[in-house]
Amino acid sequence: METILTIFIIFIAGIAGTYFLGKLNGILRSVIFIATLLVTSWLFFTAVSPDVIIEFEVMGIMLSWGLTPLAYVFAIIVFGLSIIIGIYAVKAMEGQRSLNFFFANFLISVMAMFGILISNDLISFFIFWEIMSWSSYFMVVLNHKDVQRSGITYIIFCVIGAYAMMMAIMIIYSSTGSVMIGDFISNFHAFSPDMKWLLPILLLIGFASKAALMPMHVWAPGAYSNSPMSYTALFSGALSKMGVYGMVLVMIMIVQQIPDGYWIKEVIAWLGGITSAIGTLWAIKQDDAKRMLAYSSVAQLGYIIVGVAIGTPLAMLAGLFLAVMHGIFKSTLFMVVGAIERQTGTSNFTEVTGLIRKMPWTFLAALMSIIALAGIPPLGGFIGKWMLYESLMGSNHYLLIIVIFFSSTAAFLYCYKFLFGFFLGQEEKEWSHVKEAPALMVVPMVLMAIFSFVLGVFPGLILKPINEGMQFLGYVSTDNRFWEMSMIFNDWGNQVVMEPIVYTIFAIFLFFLIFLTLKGYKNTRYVTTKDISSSGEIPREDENFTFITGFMQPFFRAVAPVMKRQIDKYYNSFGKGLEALFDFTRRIYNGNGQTYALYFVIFVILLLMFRDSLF
Amino acid sequence: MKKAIVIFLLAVFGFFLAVTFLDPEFEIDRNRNGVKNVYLEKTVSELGTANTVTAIVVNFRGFDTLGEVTVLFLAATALGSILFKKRHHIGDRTVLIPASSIVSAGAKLIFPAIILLGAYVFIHGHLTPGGGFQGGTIIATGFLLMLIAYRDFSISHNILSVIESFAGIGFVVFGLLGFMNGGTFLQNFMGTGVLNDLISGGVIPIIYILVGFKVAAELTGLIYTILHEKG
Amino acid sequence: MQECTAVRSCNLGIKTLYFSMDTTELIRIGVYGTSILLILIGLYAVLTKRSLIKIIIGLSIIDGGIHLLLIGIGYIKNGTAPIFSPGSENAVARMVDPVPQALVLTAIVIGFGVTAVALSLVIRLYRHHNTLKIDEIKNLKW
Amino acid sequence: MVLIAAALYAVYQKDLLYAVIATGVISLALTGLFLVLQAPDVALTEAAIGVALTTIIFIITIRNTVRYEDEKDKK
Amino acid sequence: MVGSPVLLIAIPLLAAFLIPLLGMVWKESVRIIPGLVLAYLTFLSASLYIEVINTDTIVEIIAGWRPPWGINLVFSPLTGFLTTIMTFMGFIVWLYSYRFKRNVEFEAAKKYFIFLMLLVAGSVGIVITGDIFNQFVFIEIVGISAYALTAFYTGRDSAEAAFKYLIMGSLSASALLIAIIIIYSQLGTLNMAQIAANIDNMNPYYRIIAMIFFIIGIGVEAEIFPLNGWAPDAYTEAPGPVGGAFSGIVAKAGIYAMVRMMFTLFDIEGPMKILIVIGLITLIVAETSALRQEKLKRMLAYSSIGQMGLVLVAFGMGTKAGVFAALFLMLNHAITKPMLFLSGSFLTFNTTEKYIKQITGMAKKMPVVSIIFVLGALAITGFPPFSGFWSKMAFLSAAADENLLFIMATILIISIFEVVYYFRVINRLFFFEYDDKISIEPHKPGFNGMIALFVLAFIVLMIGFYPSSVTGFIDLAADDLMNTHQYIDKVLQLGQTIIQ
Repeated sequence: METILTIFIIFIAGIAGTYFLGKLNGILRSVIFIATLLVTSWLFFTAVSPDVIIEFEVMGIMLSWGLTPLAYVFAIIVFGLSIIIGIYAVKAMEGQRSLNFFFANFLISVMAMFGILISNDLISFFIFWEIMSWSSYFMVVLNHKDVQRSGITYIIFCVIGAYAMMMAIMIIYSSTGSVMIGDFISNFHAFSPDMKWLLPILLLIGFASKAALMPMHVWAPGAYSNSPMSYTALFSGALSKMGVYGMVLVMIMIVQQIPDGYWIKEVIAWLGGITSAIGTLWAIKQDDAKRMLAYSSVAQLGYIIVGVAIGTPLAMLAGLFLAVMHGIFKSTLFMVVGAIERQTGTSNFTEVTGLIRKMPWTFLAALMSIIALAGIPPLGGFIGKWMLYESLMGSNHYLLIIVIFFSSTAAFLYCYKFLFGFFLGQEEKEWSHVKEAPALMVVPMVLMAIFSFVLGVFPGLILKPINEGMQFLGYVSTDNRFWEMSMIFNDWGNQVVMEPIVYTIFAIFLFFLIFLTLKGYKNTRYVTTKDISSSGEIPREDENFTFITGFMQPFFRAVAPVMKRQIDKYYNSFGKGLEALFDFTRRIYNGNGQTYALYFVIFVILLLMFRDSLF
Repeated sequence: MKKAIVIFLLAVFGFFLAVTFLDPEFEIDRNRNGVKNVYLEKTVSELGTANTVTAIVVNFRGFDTLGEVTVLFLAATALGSILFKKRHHIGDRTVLIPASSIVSAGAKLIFPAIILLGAYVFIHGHLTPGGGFQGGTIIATGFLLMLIAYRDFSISHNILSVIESFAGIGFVVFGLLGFMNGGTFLQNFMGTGVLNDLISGGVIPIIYILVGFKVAAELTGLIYTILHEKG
Repeated sequence: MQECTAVRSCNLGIKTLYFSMDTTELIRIGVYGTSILLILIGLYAVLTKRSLIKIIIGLSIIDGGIHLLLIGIGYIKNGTAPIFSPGSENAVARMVDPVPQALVLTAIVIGFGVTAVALSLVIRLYRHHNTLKIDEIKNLKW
Repeated sequence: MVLIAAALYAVYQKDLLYAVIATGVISLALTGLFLVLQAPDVALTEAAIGVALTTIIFIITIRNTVRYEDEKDKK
Repeated sequence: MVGSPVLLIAIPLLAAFLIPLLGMVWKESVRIIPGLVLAYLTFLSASLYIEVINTDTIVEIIAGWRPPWGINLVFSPLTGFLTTIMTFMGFIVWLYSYRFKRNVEFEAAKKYFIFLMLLVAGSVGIVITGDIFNQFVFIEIVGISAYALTAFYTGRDSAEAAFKYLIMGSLSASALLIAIIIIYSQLGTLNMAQIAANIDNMNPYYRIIAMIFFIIGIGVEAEIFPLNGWAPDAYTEAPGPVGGAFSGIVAKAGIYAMVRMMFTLFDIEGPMKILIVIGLITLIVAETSALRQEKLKRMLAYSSIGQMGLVLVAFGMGTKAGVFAALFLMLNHAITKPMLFLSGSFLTFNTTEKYIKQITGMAKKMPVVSIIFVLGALAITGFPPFSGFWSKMAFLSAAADENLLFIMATILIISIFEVVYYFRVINRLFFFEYDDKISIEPHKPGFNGMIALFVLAFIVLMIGFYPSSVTGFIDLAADDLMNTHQYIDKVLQLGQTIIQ
């Protein structure tokens, strides 16, 4: 029995068990759910070897499943995240509606992602892609919130991407007779020139719609913020990486072969840069943590796509590394927001303040992930961004550097906003009852935070599989001497030498923290923001002391022209126009039977008229 | 305005129809290789039937006739189902003005004659013009006359449906009998007597008589239903 | 108004009449022209009349026209009815085509069934809408 | 050409009863025409069904519904 | 030889004539007998189909006259395939409506089941007959039973819908008769095979005219664009299961008649522009008008029309792959759309106008039915791993083989609309709160109906997960349709061998 098939069977059994046995008993459901995830990932990491290939035939089309080194990198993300988020979700989701459906659907998504990663042919790739689409769609609308708008938007973009992909796949199949990705890559030079342009563009549309690239990112905020947080962690962490995976394949394998195809690369890179800039701006503007994180992940995916699109070895390394890191810290942040929402009942940080004492561990996780996100050494985000800048500089994309740099510095703003809004600041009376989240939720978050720290310190852990994946993509092997690629390692000589510095930074940080707490315990008087007896005046509403409301208005006045162009406005007006048009066209069917008879005669006469051209 | 458009369209349509049908090229080689000659020959030689149309209707294209009888049956049933009211009471026929005594007396006289004529027509369907349909409709007109003349003249639906069901079943059963004996559905499995004999033509007269009964019953029931319908 | 269509097709008939002068042609053109005119008149009624009963009348007129057309197909020059009488077994050549007659038999009965159903529907509609205007019975649309 | 006249009358007559009777006339003329065209069976059928039954059910329907095509024609 | 194709027609008629008699003595029989008959038909046609696939096409001749003269029934892989689907769907519909809500009145139930049975029988007749006039008769049978079924409920506007249907139906019957007249006057025969054999020495002008009238005559049953004004009304007003029967059985018969006419009768080689154009227009108009519907059944009706257009486009490609895709689409649609209609009429039960907003949050009350509805929606919008995906894939690959990129793009864009309106309904069904102000009173779905739904859902899942279970049959059927000369030879040369 092949291991891959075993994994699938376990998944399907787990889905069925979770759904049906879950109706009997909640504990049983959780146990089956966790067990399925654990067993499958254990099997995957132990027993799946890249050289095993399963082949079978459906409707006369050969399908084949097997694991490639590149897919291995993403599979690490998928399985690692899904286990930890799963443990988190068991606790976080309790008390929500339709839990059986939630957990079963969670497993379906994980299975679909696994299927995408192991499929060597386009048909099964597409099938798993679509399964992923509808399962994630059901998650998006699961909360009964804003269903008809954000849900329909999401499914429209999923379907647009999927159909573009399907059209490309069918053209490939009918012209080469095989749906193997390998055959497609090797036969690509045989296509006609216009096909050489059409096919990659169709495929890229398909992947970009999942990776929330610039013109197709409008679904992301609604979808990310409306689905349950414990799924959004997976959604933004792992599921969007599938789009990145596909884009890596297309950009490296296909676009290389197009004569002057570097235009596509440039366009995609620029789209990525613009996406990151706009995502950051909108993220700063948000007052709801979910939407802020949603926009922020749009921006981060923009970085990753830039790295992938540039395509130099260093850029690819940076892109993949950022992909992993983003998976880790962004899912941590979503989990944090989920915990806060569960404890306080809202995720709006103009209302929630000063949770640092109420939820210290959550604060710790949030702090680490924010640091990683903002790209401050020693955490992982720093290395990734550094390599990205360096690769951009190496390939003379100076304008692009400016855009990226602008957005990543602007990212500090919302990082600060996030931290300050939730944790720091004065404590309000209304949040005095808030407790720390239960351990089952805290442990995964802290675990993830530690991961992002570790990966920052020992990037070699994750760089090894990335390196193998890049060799699979055809880059030269650097046999684990990454410092030859990036000067960051050069300066420190070797990433092992990096550790003491990291330790010192960490120690100083800890000491500072302890110092603050000790000092704080001595003489601090906690007052609400409304009461400032220190000075003798009563504040008006507009000078609320939590500095979140009206946060940096001048900045927005500066960037206002950029923010005004909001792309989904155009989409909305387009859709409305279409619907009005169809409302007009369907009046052909006015209820009058005589008119139908008239159509009859007109049709006869038309056929008789144009008989020569039609037959 | 609308009329003008319609007239114009119809003019075009009629033009096409005219160039199609009024063209002397139209009916050329039909008489060369057609099935009708075969029908005409076989009718006498093998079926021993005088009336070719009957032969065709009942035997050559008997399947059509079966379907057609079914269509009538469906129409009668559909009438009942469409004019279906929750409380389905037989209203007295205020629909029609009460007939004068002349009409009623005349009807009493003519009715048997009409019935006889119809019976004759469909019994001799295979020899002389006419047959099941014609005879059945004639009988139905007879009943119609009585229905109009006498407001209290009523036929029970059950009898009608029994007759028509039996006739239909008989038709299909004869077809299946042919299926058993001759190997094909509606096969003419009886000996065909001499031409122009009343007992000739094998199953054709029998089937045609059944068709006659069925048609008569169906049409009568149909008229009965729609006549008892109050607006 | 249909006269214009009538004139049109009759002109055509006459035109065709010129290059083949024959009684058969005359009969053919008479029969075909009449049936085509019937079809057109019926279509006109169906398309323009507002009363449902008029529309059904139009349908039955179309049916009549088509039956006439079908019979006219089968007719051959001074043929006899396809019924054998004793001693006329050899008259096959002069017999008109029996097949269209059989078809017309079927078609007439079917047409009658359809007409009956249509009329019962009219009664239902009148009961339901209390009118027979087809353009006032438009509850179902779009 | 009785046919055409009857047909036109049937289409143009506002009083549905007359129109129906006109259709009966059409069927009658058709019967004659069928006889001329050597189709006695069809003629019989047309006579029975077209002339008698169809007309009768039309008339019954008219009695059940309205007699005039348009209310304003009611004299 | 398990039986003979003629039994497929004879038995239902016999039963139809028998039911009034038995109804007098045993009232329940009017419900039992049609079910038995339909089950028997399913069994018979399935076994015949197996036999045909294993041995050879059965040409059943009637009244002992060889095909050019008598009427013959052709039971080939293609017709057997369609016949099996139709009879099976008929049985499912009977199973669903075995106890439907007018069963208190005996008369109505009797007539309903007679109509249903004859509807199936007529559709089967349209498919398996080998004679154009006989096809006309069967079309009339289907038509009259369809009018009666449409006008079944006296309460609603059903009579209006039935009247529109009747106008279009009788006009199309006239057109069909004109086509038959032309063909008979030119070739002097009514047998399909002989027409197909002699079609070449027919004057091309008459050939085209006859083809046009055929297209119009059959197009009303096949719901092609300008002629399908009746369809949404009829689907909406007919009882729920009947809507399923229309889309699952009658429309298929119409499509079959049309393609048999195009492929075999007028032996056309290569792509048929007319079918592609008509199909595309039908698809676009229907799907775009479905996008804005407020009534559930009306939306389903438009969607069904759109699918018919898609099938026509697939046939119009004229290649083997195209025919394969078209038959696959027909199969999927024949199974999925009745599923949607049946579950939809469970969801909107006892409401005269079936607004979509009336099923808001119904999933809480009727979970199983809602899940089956969603299954059908996902299947018909072509989401893997359900049945619709494979047929859509087959269609697209066939189009790509012909290099019809424009058509591919159009159809994909149109199916985006399809996805949108189906998912709107799914959202309303599942992801809205149930409030009793707008939502209707849920009721307990009947046992038999649930069985029917489960069977359909099982088939959808089976095709979805293991498409090879049906593709073999479809492949044979496509071969059979493509191979015209084989058809002619089968019918005619069998005629010479028979001694009469």
